[in-house]
Amino acid sequence: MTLVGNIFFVLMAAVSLLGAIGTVASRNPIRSAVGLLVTIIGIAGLFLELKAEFMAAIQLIVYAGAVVVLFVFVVMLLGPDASKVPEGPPKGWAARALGGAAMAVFAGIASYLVLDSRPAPVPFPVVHADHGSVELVGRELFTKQLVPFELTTALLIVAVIGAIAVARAHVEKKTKARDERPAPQRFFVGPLHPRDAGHPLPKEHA
Amino acid sequence: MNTTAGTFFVLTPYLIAFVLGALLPRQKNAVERFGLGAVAALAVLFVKGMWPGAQADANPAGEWKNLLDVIVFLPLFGAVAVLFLPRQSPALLRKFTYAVLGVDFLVSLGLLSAPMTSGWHFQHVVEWIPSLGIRYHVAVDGLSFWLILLTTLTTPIAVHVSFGSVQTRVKDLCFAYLMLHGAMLGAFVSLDLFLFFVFWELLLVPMIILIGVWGGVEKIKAAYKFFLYTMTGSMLMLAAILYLVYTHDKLAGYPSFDYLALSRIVLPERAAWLCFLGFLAAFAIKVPMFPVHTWLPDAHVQAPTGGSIVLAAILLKLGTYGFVRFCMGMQGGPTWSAAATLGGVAVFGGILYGALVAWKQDDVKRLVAYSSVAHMGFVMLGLFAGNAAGVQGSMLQMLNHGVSTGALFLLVGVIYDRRHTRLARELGGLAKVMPVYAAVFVLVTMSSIGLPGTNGFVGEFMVVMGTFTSQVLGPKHSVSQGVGAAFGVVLAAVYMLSMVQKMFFGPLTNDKNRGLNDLNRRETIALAPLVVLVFVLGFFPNIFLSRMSAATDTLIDRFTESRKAYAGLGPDSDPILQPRRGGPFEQGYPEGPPQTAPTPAGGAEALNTHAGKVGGAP
Amino acid sequence: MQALTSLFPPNDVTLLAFIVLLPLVGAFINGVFGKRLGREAVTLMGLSVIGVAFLMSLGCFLMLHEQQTGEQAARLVWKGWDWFTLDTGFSRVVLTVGFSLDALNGTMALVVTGVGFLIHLYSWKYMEEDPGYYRFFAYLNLFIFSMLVLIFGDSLPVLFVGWEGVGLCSYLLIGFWFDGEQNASAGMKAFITNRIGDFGLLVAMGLLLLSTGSLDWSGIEANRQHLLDGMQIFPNLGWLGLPNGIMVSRATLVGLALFLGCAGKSAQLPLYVWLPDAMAGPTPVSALIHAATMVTAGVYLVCRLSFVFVMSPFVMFVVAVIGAATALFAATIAFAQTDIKKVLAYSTVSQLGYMFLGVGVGAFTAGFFHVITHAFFKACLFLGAGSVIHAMHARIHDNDQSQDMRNMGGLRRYLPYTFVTFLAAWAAIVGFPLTSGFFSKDAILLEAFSSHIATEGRVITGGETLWEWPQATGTVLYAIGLLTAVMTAFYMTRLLIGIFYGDFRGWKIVQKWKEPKHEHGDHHHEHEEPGPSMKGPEPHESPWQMWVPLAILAALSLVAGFLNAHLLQIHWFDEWLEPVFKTARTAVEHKEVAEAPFLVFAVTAFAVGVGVAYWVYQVKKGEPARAFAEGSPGFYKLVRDKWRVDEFYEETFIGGVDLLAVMAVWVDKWIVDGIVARLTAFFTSLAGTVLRYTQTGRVQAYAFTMVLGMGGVGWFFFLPHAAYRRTRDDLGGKYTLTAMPGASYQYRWDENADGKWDGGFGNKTQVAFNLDPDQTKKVRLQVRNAFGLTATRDIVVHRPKPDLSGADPEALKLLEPTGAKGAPRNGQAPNAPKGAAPAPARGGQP
Amino acid sequence: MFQSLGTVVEHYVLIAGVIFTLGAIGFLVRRNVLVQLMSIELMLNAVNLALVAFNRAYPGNMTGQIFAFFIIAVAAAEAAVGLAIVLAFYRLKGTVMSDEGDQLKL
Repeated sequence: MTLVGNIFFVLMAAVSLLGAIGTVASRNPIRSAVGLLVTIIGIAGLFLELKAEFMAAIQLIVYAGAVVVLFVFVVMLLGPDASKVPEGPPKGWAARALGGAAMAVFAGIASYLVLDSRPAPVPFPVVHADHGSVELVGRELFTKQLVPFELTTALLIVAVIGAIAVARAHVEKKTKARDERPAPQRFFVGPLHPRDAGHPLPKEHA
Repeated sequence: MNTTAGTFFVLTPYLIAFVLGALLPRQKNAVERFGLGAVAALAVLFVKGMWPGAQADANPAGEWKNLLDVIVFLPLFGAVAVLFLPRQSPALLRKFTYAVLGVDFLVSLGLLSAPMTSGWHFQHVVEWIPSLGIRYHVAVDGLSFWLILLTTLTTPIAVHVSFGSVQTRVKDLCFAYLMLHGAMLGAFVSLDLFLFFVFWELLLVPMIILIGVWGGVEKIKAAYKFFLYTMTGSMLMLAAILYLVYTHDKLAGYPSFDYLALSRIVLPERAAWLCFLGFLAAFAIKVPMFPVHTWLPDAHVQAPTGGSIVLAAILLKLGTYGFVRFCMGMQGGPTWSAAATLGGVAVFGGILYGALVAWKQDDVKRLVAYSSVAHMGFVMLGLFAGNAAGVQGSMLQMLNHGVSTGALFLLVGVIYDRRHTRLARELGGLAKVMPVYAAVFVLVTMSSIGLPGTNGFVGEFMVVMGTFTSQVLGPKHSVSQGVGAAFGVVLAAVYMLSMVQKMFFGPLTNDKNRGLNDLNRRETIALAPLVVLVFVLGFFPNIFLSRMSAATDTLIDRFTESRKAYAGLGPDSDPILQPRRGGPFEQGYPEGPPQTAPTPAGGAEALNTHAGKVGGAP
Repeated sequence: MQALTSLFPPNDVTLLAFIVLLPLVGAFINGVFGKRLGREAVTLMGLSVIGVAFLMSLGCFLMLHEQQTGEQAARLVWKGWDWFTLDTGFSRVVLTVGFSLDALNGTMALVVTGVGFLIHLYSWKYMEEDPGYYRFFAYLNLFIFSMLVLIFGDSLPVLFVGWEGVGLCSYLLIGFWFDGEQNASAGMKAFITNRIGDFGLLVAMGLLLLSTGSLDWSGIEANRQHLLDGMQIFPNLGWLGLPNGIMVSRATLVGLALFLGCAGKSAQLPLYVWLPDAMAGPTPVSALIHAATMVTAGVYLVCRLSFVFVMSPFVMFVVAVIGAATALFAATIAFAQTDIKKVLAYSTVSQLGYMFLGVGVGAFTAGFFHVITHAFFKACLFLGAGSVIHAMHARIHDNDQSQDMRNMGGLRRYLPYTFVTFLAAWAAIVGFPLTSGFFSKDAILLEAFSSHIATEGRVITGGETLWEWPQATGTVLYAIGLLTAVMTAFYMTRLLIGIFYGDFRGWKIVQKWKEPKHEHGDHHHEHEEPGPSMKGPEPHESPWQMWVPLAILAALSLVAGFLNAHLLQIHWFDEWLEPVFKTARTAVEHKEVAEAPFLVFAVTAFAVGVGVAYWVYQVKKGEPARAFAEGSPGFYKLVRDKWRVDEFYEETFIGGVDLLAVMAVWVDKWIVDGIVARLTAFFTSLAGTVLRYTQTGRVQAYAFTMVLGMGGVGWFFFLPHAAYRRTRDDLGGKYTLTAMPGASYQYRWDENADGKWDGGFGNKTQVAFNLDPDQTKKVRLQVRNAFGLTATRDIVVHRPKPDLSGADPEALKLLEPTGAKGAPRNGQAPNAPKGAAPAPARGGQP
Repeated sequence: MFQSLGTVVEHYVLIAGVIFTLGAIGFLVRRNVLVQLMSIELMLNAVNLALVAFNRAYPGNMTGQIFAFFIIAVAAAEAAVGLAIVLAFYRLKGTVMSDEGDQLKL
């Protein structure tokens, strides 16, 4: 492995770790989103290092391009009020704190065991030049994994429909309101006064 | 091609009889024609079975291996297809359901081409989940053979009856029946325990739909009770199955869910008992046996007529069938040791207690339900007796119970449709206004109480004789339990005749009963095959027994051998695999660790070779 | 006859099948199509099938007679199809639907079809007005079919088909007029009581199959010596002085069970109660089923299985004693009945008792002869009673009233033919000298006195000797029989006088009869010639279809006795049946007695009974009887109420079962369902109630519990675990211990447990060693993980001694080749070591 | 050892473990539902990294990468639905603090 490779690895690892810390630690959700973006880019870089070009591309396109943007949209849509901390003592803080601590301890034990369980690290073997290429992954996806792949498309469609259905609240009320005051159907009368068109009157006409 | 042609030729007489029976009568509608055709085909079947030497003509070589797949999956696909039919046209839905069930019945007649003299028939094995040793393994032998035919005959009858009385949510009804039908057939033909379990659980769904949607006043409660009881047993059985698979993996080096493989395992005492109890729980609840029988009356009383027919005629048989196949066939040691105790439960808790409780019921349907408990007590007793007479009697009694109790539920449904009550005190003197109904009812009652000449007698008699001469039960218990079972015959007459007395005889006191109509055509058509079967089974049981005997003999051999192996095992020794038996009943044995993933194609293959070449180098 | 014989060789007499089949065809056609066929066709169908069946039976009988020469029993056999096979493990019984005919059932078949045909003929007019005419004939034909199956059946199960079949027909015919609550419940009572008997028969079949391994007549007879095996019927009761329980021979159990069946079918104590109630059915039914044929099936069965019954003297004693007791008991009840059919019913019970008395003492021929003669005269009596009822029905359409003796009297003027035939049958039953009843009854009484079952030289296997009859048995039985004969003569004469003599008392039951005048004793004299409006239609003689059968039966009742008139040295019937009872007769011992005194006693009994009855009812016009009834009203009422036996059964047995059933329902609802369903549900809901407090509803709290679980897993990995797996081979003595793997584990062993480790920590995961039988070895294992923590485990391995005392010979066989240490082992042995098992299994089959 | 940085699977697994732990702690500790969702994304990414790394270490087939691919697809779906739920939650409660959403209790 070349020195450039080492530097790249260290850089990307540091970027993704810092991004992760930023995600978790920022007070402002926008900053968290940016941290997430950084982490994703870092991991994409590590993917490149792992000769997984296709995965790196997907990582950037889907995560950076779609998911993080979606997060930013939602944060913007909700505005700063949403993230305001409500008054009163936070509920369940003990559980949260303990849970965080326990998680950290557990991770420590796990990491130690992972590093210690083998006498020597497992080095990467030399692989074919095609490893992780778009062609190979595509062939794999569309032959052996075709059924799960198609099921994924179904899952995505269902998720989209579900997201729309969940996010689109109070639909009935709106349609009912429209039904109560149907628009007049006069087609050949020329430009209508807003009152006749069924729209609320501007202030100056009232 | 050859096998298809062979199947066709075997089916030809029945088809011709069916067509003639369907076309010759005048001024009949399609449904009646179908019923008549079915009766004609049955008649041919009967004649052919009676003909001396007829069975020798059949050619076992020409079996079509996909026959069972068609029988099982036709209704299941039919159920899915029903979902795409318009809800607004019940006539179309009904016709479609009739067509599917009718074709399924006709196809199942193809089973008759096998003489059932040795081994598995129509066996079909396909790897399903190779890494866990799960295979799609279906086959039929003498134990399941008649139960399949009973199913394909009874479900159409139940559906036919339901279409007469149920007018709401017809689409759901069709769906439920078709799915139930397929699942029951699947459970009967599965020889892979995973597959069996899948079908076993699958049939719960349509059944609780049937009870919970078209049931009586307390339908939800009854559906819950049915579901929870059955589910409890199933879960214990699943645990036992998984333990057996685990043991097989340990002993043979590869996992397998296959019946043939798992039945070779002989477990040491404690594990064997736990496994046996797991299986027993599932089957005893389904049968149902004494302390866990209370779901049955509730389910029957609340279920619609068609649901009751299926429940009594087929679903309960799954419990006894499972006991024969999986407890006696796989758990010989504990089954043998427990037989005397369980036989006592079957006699006192089933036959006698069930009869006593039945006697005091005012709701006729509840009475018939408790009579089922008593009858199934006979079936279980015959199995515990463990000799050929007892087991064959039990198998026959399963058919008998399906026919007689199915017919009884149908008849109770007839009066419920007219009067909307099933309380015997509301009825009385019906023989005056409904003579044909009364005649058929008395006939079926006689078959149910085991009058010689009807079907009930042969089964009961064989069971009682088997019990008297049983070596499994031991000299003391065999005689005492035989006497107890024989006394059940008296009590059966008591409760059944009291019911007939209250319903049909005496003066016609209730004015509401004065204008009742006798059996209509739909009901007559539904009853006709059952009534015919009552006598065919009564006078010519050999038609049925001759196709069972090979399977029951093998089963008893297997039972005895595995009991011996179990007795030779110390209390804390390791489990062992019995030696292979060979012979036709080992056909389709899972020979080795299943093949792992099939060879990848194209680029992946290239990658593999490449990786193989360079993989070793660091 | 030659033609018949050549047409039907004795081993394949299809004619038997036709005899049985014909009534079935008649029943089917009449039952299914009868409504559309019309009365004439139904009559033709019903009568012709039975008539032809009678002719065919006659043909068979003659064939049989031709073939039976001397002592050699002839049999005509027809084998139908294999019904089913009972494979019990030590015997394999193929049950064939087959019929056989020998002297016994050939005679019986003649009676059944002959009397059956006459009664069919009689029913033609008797039932003419009934809307259920076709149904009646269908049932009657079905009954004949069942009865023929019963008597022709070549094995017990085939007999059982007929046995229960006649029970069914009896049920259907008793409840023929089912709109009366009583009729239907009488039918049910009959069926259920019969079923109790059938239970006995079923048990007997089971025991016979267990003991002799066969169920057909010849098989049972061939293997009957196994019936002398003992069987313990009671657990060991040392404290009762019965250390070995109660040991009886199987023959006793089989015989008692069989006799329970016979008692049910033939209305013996204690199961006789259904027969009097069965009189609710139409009178021809009473004549055919409940007098002539079906009720004698029990006697037939005892005769048929006589070789089983005589194996156990105790059973024969029970049969005889119960027969005698029933005869006496039923006769007492008949004294006080006023319903003429009831009188005849109790008389039937009493006569059946006679028959059992006869067969019980080993006089099978005499008992069976009484079956034949009784069929003639009792059928004649019942049909005569039917004729009377028919006549009374012309006046009043009320079943109870038209059967009541108190409404009759003087009918001989209106019903001359009926009177004459009734008189003939009366003569037979009361034992008027030289009539059939005289001969048959006399033979039974004589044998009761002189015969008993021999026991010497016969022991139950196991050493106990057979039970012996008490000394005085013969005398007591004879005395009871004679007393019964006197009583029979008395009540039958009372019946005769009540119906046919004196003045007609039936005027008062017309509708306009004025009640007040009814209350005074002798008022009916003044109404011998009432006004035309009150007179109504007179009783009238029946049409020829009804009196011709009566005449034939009457003639037979008078002359049938000469078939076996010992007094005149005619022994035709004895010789005819001799081959059938040859086996059984060897067990019967006779005393030689002079016949003359018995003849005198018999005639005296007849004369006393008839004379007293004549004096009481004809001379004194019933005055002494009334005086007696008023003198001891309680006793009289008790007798009139049939000793209240029905009420007693109601209170004890039926009430007991009823109570049991009510308890069972309660238990089912509250105990079984309570524990299995409700208690479980209660605990589930209790757990739910408690556990729902842990549901805070916050996502992070749930995540926290998840993390706790992960923490547990982490803790598990943090600690080392010195787990091991042992493979053992107790037979070969090879043991291996394998330490279980873990993340970065290192192991060290101490194989001889001397406290010193065999080496440092390393990767050695397995130790293997051999042990001698009954040797114990201790091994220590220590495991160290990545955190430097260690865990130690002491392992003890013990090789057990081979269990050579084991009860299972199979286990011993498995042990033998590997008894010595290190012996070469068979690879196929089930206990092969684990590693070896899969290889042959995989390679074994292609 | 230094020159072989990034050439053994342990390095990647370690990074993945740290990111996963950070995500888990973030999910447990933070109250803002949006940040919690992002933490879930972090965890998923960590898993992906480990999968791809192992696939690189044992390159017999492409299962690891394919699996990561599916995880990405599922994560996208999860993010869409999750954010929609957040929107609905905000409409209902006027806040995105997760401890306000305890309606499930009792």
